Amino acid sequence: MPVTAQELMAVFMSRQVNNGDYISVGTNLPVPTAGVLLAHLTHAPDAKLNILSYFTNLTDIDRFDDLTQIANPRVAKWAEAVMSMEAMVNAITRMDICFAGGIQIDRYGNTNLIGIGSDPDNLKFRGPGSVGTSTVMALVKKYYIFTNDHSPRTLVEKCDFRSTVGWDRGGADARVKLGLPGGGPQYVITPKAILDFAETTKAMRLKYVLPPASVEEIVANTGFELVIPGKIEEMKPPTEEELRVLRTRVDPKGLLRGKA
Amino acid sequence: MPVTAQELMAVFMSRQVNNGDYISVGTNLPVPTAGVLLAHLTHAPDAKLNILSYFTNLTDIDRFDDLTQIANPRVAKWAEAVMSMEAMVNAITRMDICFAGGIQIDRYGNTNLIGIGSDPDNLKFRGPGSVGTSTVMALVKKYYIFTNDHSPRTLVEKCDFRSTVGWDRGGADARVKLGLPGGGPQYVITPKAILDFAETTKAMRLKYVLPPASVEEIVANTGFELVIPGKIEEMKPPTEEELRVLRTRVDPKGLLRGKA
Amino acid sequence: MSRRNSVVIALEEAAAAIPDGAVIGIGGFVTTNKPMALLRQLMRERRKGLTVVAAPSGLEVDMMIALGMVDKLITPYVGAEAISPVGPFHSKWAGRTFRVEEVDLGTLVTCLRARFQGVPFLPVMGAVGTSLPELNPNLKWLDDPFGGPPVVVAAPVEIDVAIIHASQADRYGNVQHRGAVFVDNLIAQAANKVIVQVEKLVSNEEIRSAPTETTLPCEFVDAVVLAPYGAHPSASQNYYQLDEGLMKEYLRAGKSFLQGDTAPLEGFWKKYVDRPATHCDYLAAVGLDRLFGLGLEV
Amino acid sequence: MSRRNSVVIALEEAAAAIPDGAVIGIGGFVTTNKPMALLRQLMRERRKGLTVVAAPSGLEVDMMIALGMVDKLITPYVGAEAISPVGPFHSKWAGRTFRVEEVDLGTLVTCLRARFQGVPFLPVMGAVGTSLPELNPNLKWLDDPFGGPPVVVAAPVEIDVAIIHASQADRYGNVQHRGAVFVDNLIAQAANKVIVQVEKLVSNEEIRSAPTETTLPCEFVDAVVLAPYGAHPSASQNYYQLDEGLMKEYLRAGKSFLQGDTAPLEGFWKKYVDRPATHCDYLAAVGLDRLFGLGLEV
Repeated sequence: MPVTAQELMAVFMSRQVNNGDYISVGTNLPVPTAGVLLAHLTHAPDAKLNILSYFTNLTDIDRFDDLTQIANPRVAKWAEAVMSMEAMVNAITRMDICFAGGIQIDRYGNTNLIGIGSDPDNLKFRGPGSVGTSTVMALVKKYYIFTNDHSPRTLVEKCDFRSTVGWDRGGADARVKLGLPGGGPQYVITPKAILDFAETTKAMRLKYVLPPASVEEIVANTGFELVIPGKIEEMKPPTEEELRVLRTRVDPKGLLRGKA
Repeated sequence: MPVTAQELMAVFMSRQVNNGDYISVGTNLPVPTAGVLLAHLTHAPDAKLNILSYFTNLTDIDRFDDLTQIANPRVAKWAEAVMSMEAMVNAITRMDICFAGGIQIDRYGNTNLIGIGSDPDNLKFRGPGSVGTSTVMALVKKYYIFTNDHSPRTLVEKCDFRSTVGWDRGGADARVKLGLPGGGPQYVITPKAILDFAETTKAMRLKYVLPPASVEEIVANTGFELVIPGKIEEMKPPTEEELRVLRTRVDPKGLLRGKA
Repeated sequence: MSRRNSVVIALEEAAAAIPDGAVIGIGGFVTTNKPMALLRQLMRERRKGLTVVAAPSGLEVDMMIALGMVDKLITPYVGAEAISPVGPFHSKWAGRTFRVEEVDLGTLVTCLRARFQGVPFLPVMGAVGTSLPELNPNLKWLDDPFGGPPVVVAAPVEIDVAIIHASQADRYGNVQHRGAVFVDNLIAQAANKVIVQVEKLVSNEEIRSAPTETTLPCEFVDAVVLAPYGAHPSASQNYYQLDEGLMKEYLRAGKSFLQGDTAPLEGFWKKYVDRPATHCDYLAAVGLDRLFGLGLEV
Repeated sequence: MSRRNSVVIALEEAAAAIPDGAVIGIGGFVTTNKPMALLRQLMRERRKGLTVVAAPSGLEVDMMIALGMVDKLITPYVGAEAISPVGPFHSKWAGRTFRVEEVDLGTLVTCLRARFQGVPFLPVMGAVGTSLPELNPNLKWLDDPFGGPPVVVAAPVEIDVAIIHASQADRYGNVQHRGAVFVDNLIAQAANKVIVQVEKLVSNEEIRSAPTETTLPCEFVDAVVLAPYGAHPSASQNYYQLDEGLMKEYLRAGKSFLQGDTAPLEGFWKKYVDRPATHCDYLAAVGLDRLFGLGLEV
C-alpha cells in the first residue's frame, strides 16, 4: 500500500523528536500523536511523554489500539507520575515539544481557537477556547502547528483573534521583542504540505509537498502569499523500519491509512 | 502547685483558638504549641493543625511526651495529608493563626530575625533568618508574637532590620495602606506580660501582667514606652479543666512548670 | 473531650448554599471528574445569573448555557474532545446572552493563584501578543521594572463556591482523588466555600493510611456530599468511564434545538434533569445496567 | 527497538558536574533530607565560590561557610532548631566574607517560580514593609496597574545544579520522596541540572505501582546517585532520624574555633570529610552500629 499524506505527516513529526525530549501530547490530535509514538518506539525511548496529567513511558506497549483515545484518563495505567495542572503549568519552560491546533492560522504562525467574526460579543462561530495553548506556546522550546484542513478558511491572511502568538508580525526577533521565552513555531503540518518559516522574515514558506498535493494546489488553498523556494526539496521517504513500526504498532488499525 | 507564667501564656493562647481554625504550629516554640494543643484537646477538636509539611489531627493522642519535638518529621505518623511547601505557601491566605518570634520586636509589632547591627555586610549578630515569617505574617488572618525574653534587648524602640511588618509605623490603617491582606499581630506574649495594640495608634499596650512580674518590672524591661491603661484587668485564671488537660496530657513532663 | 464534627451533608443542602448570582468554580477536566450530581441539582432548580469559573469544561457548561443559567463564563475550553470539539451552544450561542472573559489554562491558573497568594496581580506570559488582554478586563499591560519588555498581568479571580468531584473523603473532609487532581486544588484554594462530592466515604483511618494521597486536606473543604456515580455522564477516575452515548444523546438534542426542533432537548431535560427528584432517581432513569457497564477496563 | 537509558551515576561523577563558582540549589528542610553525601564530596574537594540557593538550611550550610566554599547565600534560615537556633558561623561570620541575599521562604518560592514560569518578575507580599527589598537586589517596588498600593516584585533566581535527597528512584530518574517533598520540586524545576541521591534504587515497576507517589518525574531529573544513609547526620524520611550527637560534635568544634581553639574543628574535618575517601568510608567512620541506632521508632 502506498504511503498516505497522513503517514508522511506522522513520519515527519517523528523525525523532529530527539531522544530524551519532554513532549506534551495533546488530546484529539491523532496524527501528531502517531508521530510522537513512532519516535518513541524507534529512536527516542527516553522521550518523556506527558499526556493529560500523567507522565508515561510507552516503549513497552506492543501496539496501540486507538490513536484517538490515547489522551484520556485510561492512560493512567501507564503512568510513572501523576502531576497537578499547577505543576504542569510550572513545567512548561522545560518542555521541548508541543502542538498547537487552530481554526485560523496566519502567515506568521499566529493561531486562533477563540472564534470567527469581528465582534467578540457576537461571533459568527465560537471556537472551543484557547485550552492550554496560549501559555504553552509562549514558553515551550519549540512547537508545531497542526491542521487537518489546508484551505483559505484556515490559512488566513490575519486571524480574527489570536489565542497564540507565533512570529507576531514577522521578523526573527519578533518573539524576543515580546519577551517570550519559548522558541516559537517551527513547522506547520497540513494534509497537503509541510511548511516552515523563512529565516529573516518568518513568513510561512513551503518546505515539502505531500503527495498527491501539488505546489499549485497548495498555493491555491492558502489564504495568503506563501514563500515558495526556487527549488522545493523532497521529504526523505519513510524508511522500511519507520513504516513497519507505524503500521504494525502505532497505527495497526490504519487510521492514518483511511481505514478507521 | 501554683500556675506558672508559661502555663498562663499557654492558657491565654488556647483561648485565642476557635474551633475549626487552621493553625500553623511553628518549630521550636513549645509554649505556643502547648497552647494550641490545649485548645485542640478541649474546645477546638476541629482545629486544623499544620506542622511542617503535614496536616494532622491530634485529638486521639493521649499525651505528648516532648513539646520541643512536636514539630519534626516524626509527626508524619499523625498525618492526614502531606503538602508541598509550594501548596502551603499557596494556603497562607486561608490560615487563621500563626506565631512569629523575633530577636527584636518594636512598639508596633514589627519583628526582626535578620540580625543586629547597622551594616548588613558586617552584622554584630547574625539572626537565624526570616524563615517563613515575612510572607506568613503578611497574609495570615491573625498572628501572635512570642518571645521568651522580655527585656529592652528584645523589645526595642526600632528594629535594626524588619523580617515581618506588624503595624508598620502605627495607625489602624497601617496594613491597609501597605496592601497587606493579613489581619496583623493581635498580641505579644512574653514571660512577663500579655500585650496588645491600642485601637487607633496600634502602639503596644499592656493587657495582662503574668505573675510574679509587676507593672513596674514590665515597664523597666521594655525598651520603649508601653501604653499602660488606667486600670489593668486580670487574666481570667485557668479553669480546672484547662489545667488538668495541660498538665496531664499536653505537658505531662512539666516543661512549662520548669521541670523538663 | 469534645468530638470532631462531620462535614458530610445532603446534596440538596449543598446546592442550597449556592444562590442565584453566585460565582461558582467547577473542577474536573473536560470529560472527567465533573461534579454532575451537584450541577444537576442546580439545573433542576434553574439557578440563574451564575458566573462560571471552570477548568477546561465538558458539556456540563454547554448544558448550563442552554438552560440560561450562565451570566459570565471564565474557562479555557468548552467541548468534549473527539466526541464534540465544540458543544451545540457554541454556534452563535443560540441567542443566549452572557459574557465570556477569555482565558487559556495558564491565565486561569494565574488568576486563581493571584487570589490565594493575596497579591494584586501576577504576570502571565501566555497572554502576551494574543487577543486575551483585549477580551478580558482582568488583564492589563505593565512595564518590567527589571528592564525587559512590558508584560501582561492578571488580577485575582475570586470564587464564592467551588464544586468538585473526587474519589473519596472521610467525614471530616479529607479528600483523595486517587489519581490526577487537575485544577481542583487551585479552584478550591481560590474559593470561599468548597463542596466536594465523592464516590465513597471512607474512614479517617483509611485516609491516614495513605496521607500523601490526600489531595484536599480538610482545611480546604467545607462540605462533603456522598454521590456514587455522581460524575456521570463524565468519567470518574478509578470508577467508571465516560458515557459517550448519553453525551451524544445531548448533542443530538442540542443540534435539533438549534435547527428549530425544540422537542428533543425538552425531552432530555425532562428525562435527565427535571423528572428525577433526587440523584438516585437520576441513576435509575439512566439505568443501573448501563452504569455498571461503564466500569473501567483492566 | 532501542532501550531506555539509565541515569544512575557514581557520586564522584555527580560531584564533578558541579564546578567552582556554580549556583547550587540544596533541597531538604532544616535537619531533614539534606543531600549530605553529595555535599560532603564537594566539601572533600573544597569547591570554591559557590552561590548557595537553599530551602531552610541546617548545619550543612554552616559547614560550607566554615570551609570557605560560599560566595553568596540565598536561604531563609540556617540553623538546627532546638539543637542550635543559629550555627557557629553566624557569629560575625568568623571572618568569612560572602554576600547574603535576604529572603524568607515565600520570597524564595517566588524567585524560583519566576524562573520556571518564564516571567520577568512576580509580586511577593511578604517583602512589603520589611527590610528585604533593601537587602536583596532581586527585589524592586512596582505600582499596581489595578490601582492598589505599590508591591514588591522578585526577579527569577536561576540554579545551575540542584542537589536533592529522596527515598527512592528507578534507573530512569523517577524519584519518590515517600513523604514530604518540601521545596525540592521547586528547586529542581528552577535548575538547569538536577542530581538526586537516594536511599534505595527500585524497579520501574515499583514506581509505576504508585505513580501518585512520584515527586520528581524523570523529566526533572538528570542523574541519580545511590547513597544509603546519604542524608546523615540529617534525618531521612522513612529511613532514619537525625544524629543529634554528631551535630553537637560539630557545634562544639565550631564554637571552639570561634574562641581561638582550631584543633577540634580541624579534627572534625579530618575525621568526617577528608580522611573518608568515599561515602562508604564516611559511614564506616561514623560506625554502622551508630547508624542503625538512628532507625525510626514505630
